[in-house]
Amino acid sequence: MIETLIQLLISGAVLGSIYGLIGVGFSVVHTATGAINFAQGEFAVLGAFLAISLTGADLPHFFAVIISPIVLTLFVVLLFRIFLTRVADDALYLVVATIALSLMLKTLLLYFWGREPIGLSSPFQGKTLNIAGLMLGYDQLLIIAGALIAYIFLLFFFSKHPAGKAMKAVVEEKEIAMASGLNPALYQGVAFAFGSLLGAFAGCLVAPVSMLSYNSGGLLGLKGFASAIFAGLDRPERAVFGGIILGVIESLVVLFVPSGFKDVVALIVLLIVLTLKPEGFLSGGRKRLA
Amino acid sequence: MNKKHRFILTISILILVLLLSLTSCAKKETNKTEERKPEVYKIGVILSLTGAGSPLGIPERNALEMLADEINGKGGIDGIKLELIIEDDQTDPAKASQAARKLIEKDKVIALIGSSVSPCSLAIKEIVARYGIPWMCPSAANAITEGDIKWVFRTAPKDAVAVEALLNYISKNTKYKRLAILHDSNAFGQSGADEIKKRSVDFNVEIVSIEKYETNAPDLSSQLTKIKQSNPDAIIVWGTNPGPAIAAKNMKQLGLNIQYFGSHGIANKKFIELAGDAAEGVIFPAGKILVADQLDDGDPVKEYMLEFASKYEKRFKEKPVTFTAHTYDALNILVESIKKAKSIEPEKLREAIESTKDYIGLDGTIDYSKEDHDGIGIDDLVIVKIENGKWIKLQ
Amino acid sequence: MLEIKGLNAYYGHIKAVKDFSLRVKKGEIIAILGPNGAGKTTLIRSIGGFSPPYTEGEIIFNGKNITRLKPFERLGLGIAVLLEGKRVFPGLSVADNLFIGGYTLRRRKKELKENIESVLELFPVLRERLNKRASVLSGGEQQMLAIARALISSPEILCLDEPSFGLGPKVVEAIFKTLDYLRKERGLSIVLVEQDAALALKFSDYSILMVSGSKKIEGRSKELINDKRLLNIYLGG
Amino acid sequence: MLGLFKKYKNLKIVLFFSLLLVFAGLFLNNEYYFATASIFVINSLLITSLMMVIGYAGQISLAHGAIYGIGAYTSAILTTKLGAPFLLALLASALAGFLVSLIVGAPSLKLRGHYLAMATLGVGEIIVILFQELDFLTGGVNGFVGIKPAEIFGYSFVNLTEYYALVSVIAVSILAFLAIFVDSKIGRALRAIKSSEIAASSLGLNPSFYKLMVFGLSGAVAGSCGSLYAHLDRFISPSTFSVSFSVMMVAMVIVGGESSFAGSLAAALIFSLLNEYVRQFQELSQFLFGLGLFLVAIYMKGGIGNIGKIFPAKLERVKRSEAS
Repeated sequence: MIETLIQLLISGAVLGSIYGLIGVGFSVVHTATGAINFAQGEFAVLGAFLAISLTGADLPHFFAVIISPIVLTLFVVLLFRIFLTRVADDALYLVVATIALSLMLKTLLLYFWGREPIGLSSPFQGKTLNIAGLMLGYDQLLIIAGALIAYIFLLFFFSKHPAGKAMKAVVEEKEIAMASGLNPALYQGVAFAFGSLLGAFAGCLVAPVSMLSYNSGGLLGLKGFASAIFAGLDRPERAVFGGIILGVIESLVVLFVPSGFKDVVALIVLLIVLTLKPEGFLSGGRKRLA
Repeated sequence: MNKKHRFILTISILILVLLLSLTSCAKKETNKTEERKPEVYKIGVILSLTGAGSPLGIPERNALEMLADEINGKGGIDGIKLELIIEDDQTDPAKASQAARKLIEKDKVIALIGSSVSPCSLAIKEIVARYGIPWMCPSAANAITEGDIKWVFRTAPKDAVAVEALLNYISKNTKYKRLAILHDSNAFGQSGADEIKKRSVDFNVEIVSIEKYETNAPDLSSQLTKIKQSNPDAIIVWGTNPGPAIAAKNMKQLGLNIQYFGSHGIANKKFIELAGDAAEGVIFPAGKILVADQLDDGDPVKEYMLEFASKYEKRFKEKPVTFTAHTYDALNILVESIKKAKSIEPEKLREAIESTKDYIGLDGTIDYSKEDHDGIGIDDLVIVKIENGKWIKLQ
Repeated sequence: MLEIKGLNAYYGHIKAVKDFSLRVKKGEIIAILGPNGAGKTTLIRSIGGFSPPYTEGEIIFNGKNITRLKPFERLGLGIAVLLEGKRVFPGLSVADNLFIGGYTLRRRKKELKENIESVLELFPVLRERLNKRASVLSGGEQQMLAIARALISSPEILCLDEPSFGLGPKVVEAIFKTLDYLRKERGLSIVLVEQDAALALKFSDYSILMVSGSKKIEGRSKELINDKRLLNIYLGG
Repeated sequence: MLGLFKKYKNLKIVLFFSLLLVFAGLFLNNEYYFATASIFVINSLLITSLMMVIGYAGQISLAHGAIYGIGAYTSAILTTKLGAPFLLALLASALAGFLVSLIVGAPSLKLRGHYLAMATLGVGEIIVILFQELDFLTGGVNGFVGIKPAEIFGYSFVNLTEYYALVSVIAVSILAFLAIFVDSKIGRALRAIKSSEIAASSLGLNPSFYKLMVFGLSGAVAGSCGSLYAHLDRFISPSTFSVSFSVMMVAMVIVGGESSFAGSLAAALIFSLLNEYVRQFQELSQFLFGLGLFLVAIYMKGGIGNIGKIFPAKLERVKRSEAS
């Protein structure tokens, strides 16, 4: 029993790291624009698919995983420059534009990569670590590591790096930021691109474990959004832990309820947390209107 | 004063709209198909080309287009060409029913084919029953051929048939008694699991745990960990890609070394590609088309299937899957029936379809009768095992 | 150095500022007075380049026409604007608030450091709270932080909208003293919007009274202090 | 009578809408068009009711599709399984929508913005899962088959032309009620609350009560929409009421303009027609729909309903900033 429990905890942590990695992208975009990027899940799938195509062209796994997010980011920067700057100021319209974008991206994914799910061949060949009967695959381990790296990186970025501080400043008080010489559209664009970079990175890490299809973005996006909310949107890096908590809950819940109700329980926990702490479970505690 | 105003206003609007209803009712619908020979035979096709059902819908569409081109290439049916009007229901039943209405009422098609997933087909069923035109259905839910079956003809094996084939194999050819079920929460997975549960008693097996997962879930190890705890002899995974492939990989990674049984939803190369090593030894029911080259030479469908497979591969650069067969047969039967009925009058066409006997198609041998509008029986399925990345026919 | 010529500012159909002209010289403090809705805030927003409003007329700074420049392009030229109400980035630390104030200088690390040092000398209170979140500071401290932040980029002109609003008299006194010091020592020009007429007249060189968008009275502050008309407008509306 | 239109400005739009429906009824000539028109009417009502939550209460709900579903399932179960008359089922659907909407709206007392969006999304998701799991009642994932046609005093609305008329009458009455509601005392109170909650509560208005009331009202309307839809297609399944549908509804409200009746109706028209139009393009269907939405979002900022009023809209914003 205890072994099962620990195994479930591990599974939950892996699942949660996936959610969290997608979730940080949401928070980062929200940090600068105040909007939710509904195409985040599609960005993750797009990142994974690009990496798959690159490995298909005989590029080593490692390079594919690095190049794919960069290519995607460039694409998003262009997209933002050409179209989205027009609505960057208005979170509501930006949200609608991302909803539309997710529909269009889905079709493009279907067109270029086909209807069937595809997986990224893993450099570890599905090898498994066996610690006293507990099983943990190397790929899974990599996902958890990726989530932690993202956490540390973002923590550093937002507290130390000038661009991170500027991004926070833009969303906190846009007009003062402008008066301080910051061009909000620039930082909104940067945040958007950065969010998609994180999404693509998440996609690349997830692809070896779970085969993705052009249609997978919706579910990933939903769980990522939940993780971001769980953690509080004002602290982007904490979405990683928001995701892990969500994943662990989902995983453990399976023990007690039929798995059809797994999500119901996870959502109810989320609702309770939101009612107790409206600004997010892990948030800094400062009340602010989202 | 104020209240009076509101009352008057509401009443006037009511009268206005009631007027409308009277005027439009006055125009009686004339929905009779003319008995003259049409210029083309219009066939309405509704498939799930986007959304969760697209892995089914797209090959189904491919098969139809290929067949229609072939027939038209030979000059059509007695000189009259076929025209397919294809609509995408986006795997949403509400859109499927609108598409059905459009095809019947606006495009005046003579018959319908579709849709890919059961909820969409069930939505179409209501419409077809109302307007009365022949409908060939390629999806699996039992409910499609229950109740009023006058207009519906199915070419796919229904859930019950596939489940029966698998359980039959398990109880007769293996010693597994304690089974666990892991299934997709979508219509395909849910009906499959319900059917297994229902029939388990007949086949003398015990279902020790049932777990489900959301379509596109990225990881299934928590469900499998729970299944492991119930200590089953074997597991049945009922779903379409990628879920079953993720399950196979997760099982390997969790060290859950029990026999893996699948559904006909994994009867495609994709599953082997996705699951890799983990696909080895997996056993599942499938249409004969999957292992056409391994059929006995005496099997009447062998030649036909091999020929189809090579044509399909040539045109679409991929192997045909079980679903391609469903719509291919549907259109073929329809064409045969038009020839036979020498009419496109719905009732006559329907009777012609109903009288289909010993039709040899890609799904197997199809027979319809007044009581039975399910063409495919348990004999038309084979049990297949994956060995060295290849399908091996077991029965 | 700053010159406004015939400025008209609109919100939709409403003309909030009517044909307003102004010249600000180096080291001068100009106070804009007037009742609520007189168009003072609109004027400051126009100088800062914030929209709304939609504006007509010209704003010229050191010989350069800046009327169509974006707000963030104006700071680099030497115009710092503190808008009404919003003072600090509440979620950032005091140090980060200052850092954002000097964001345009971030590549010139030495200069930035010196500027921050000199500003902290002006407001020693802030030095003690460098690592605190700005939201936990008192109102007066927040106002000081706001001014400090605006000064880091060493502007030539500082525009403030109601710096005394909601603050205690002692704090206000201290803030105005600092402003006066800045003008004398560094030759900073200041445009000040202020409700508290007595206070504004005391500290400024030149004052303008606005009523419903236009100039009503203007003159040297020392002379205006005893002007009866001013009192009438404030009391009688 | 004219005074009435002056007082309740949105009534003019409703009148125009009903004329449009009559006009359409005269020209449409087959049941497919009538079904499309009925779906347009239902969507109009649905989007308008969500617009009330967003535009008048300043809240967001991503559970609107689920509440629409609650109405549909309530009506289906009552008429088909229990043999209740249609009108009673319609009322029951409205009531069910109202009650569930209060639950959905409850977090709005504490939450705002994206947090509220997530909370309502969560409730919506739970409701859809219940549709799937309670299969003895709902038919599960495969859907609820064989819903009885709407029947009033023994007359059965099987013919879609007649059903269109029925839907129109019901929808126009509800819309007229909403139009009167938003310009009534309560509606004005709501607008006061939306512009400043603190100011409104100092006037003795209880923001929580009013916000919940709008949620409830909008839920009741969505519930009746569900009932109307259930008896149109006579088949319902959980996937129709999924979160993505709710998201699309919110997008439509934004596209229409946050607090505009005309905008909501126009958005409903675009949504319904675009949906019909793109289906024939097969795999491209979603792309074209997305492209349409994208262009509208980017180039029609302010909402279709507000095109004529871009100036006044700016004006209002200023008044607010001047006041503060």
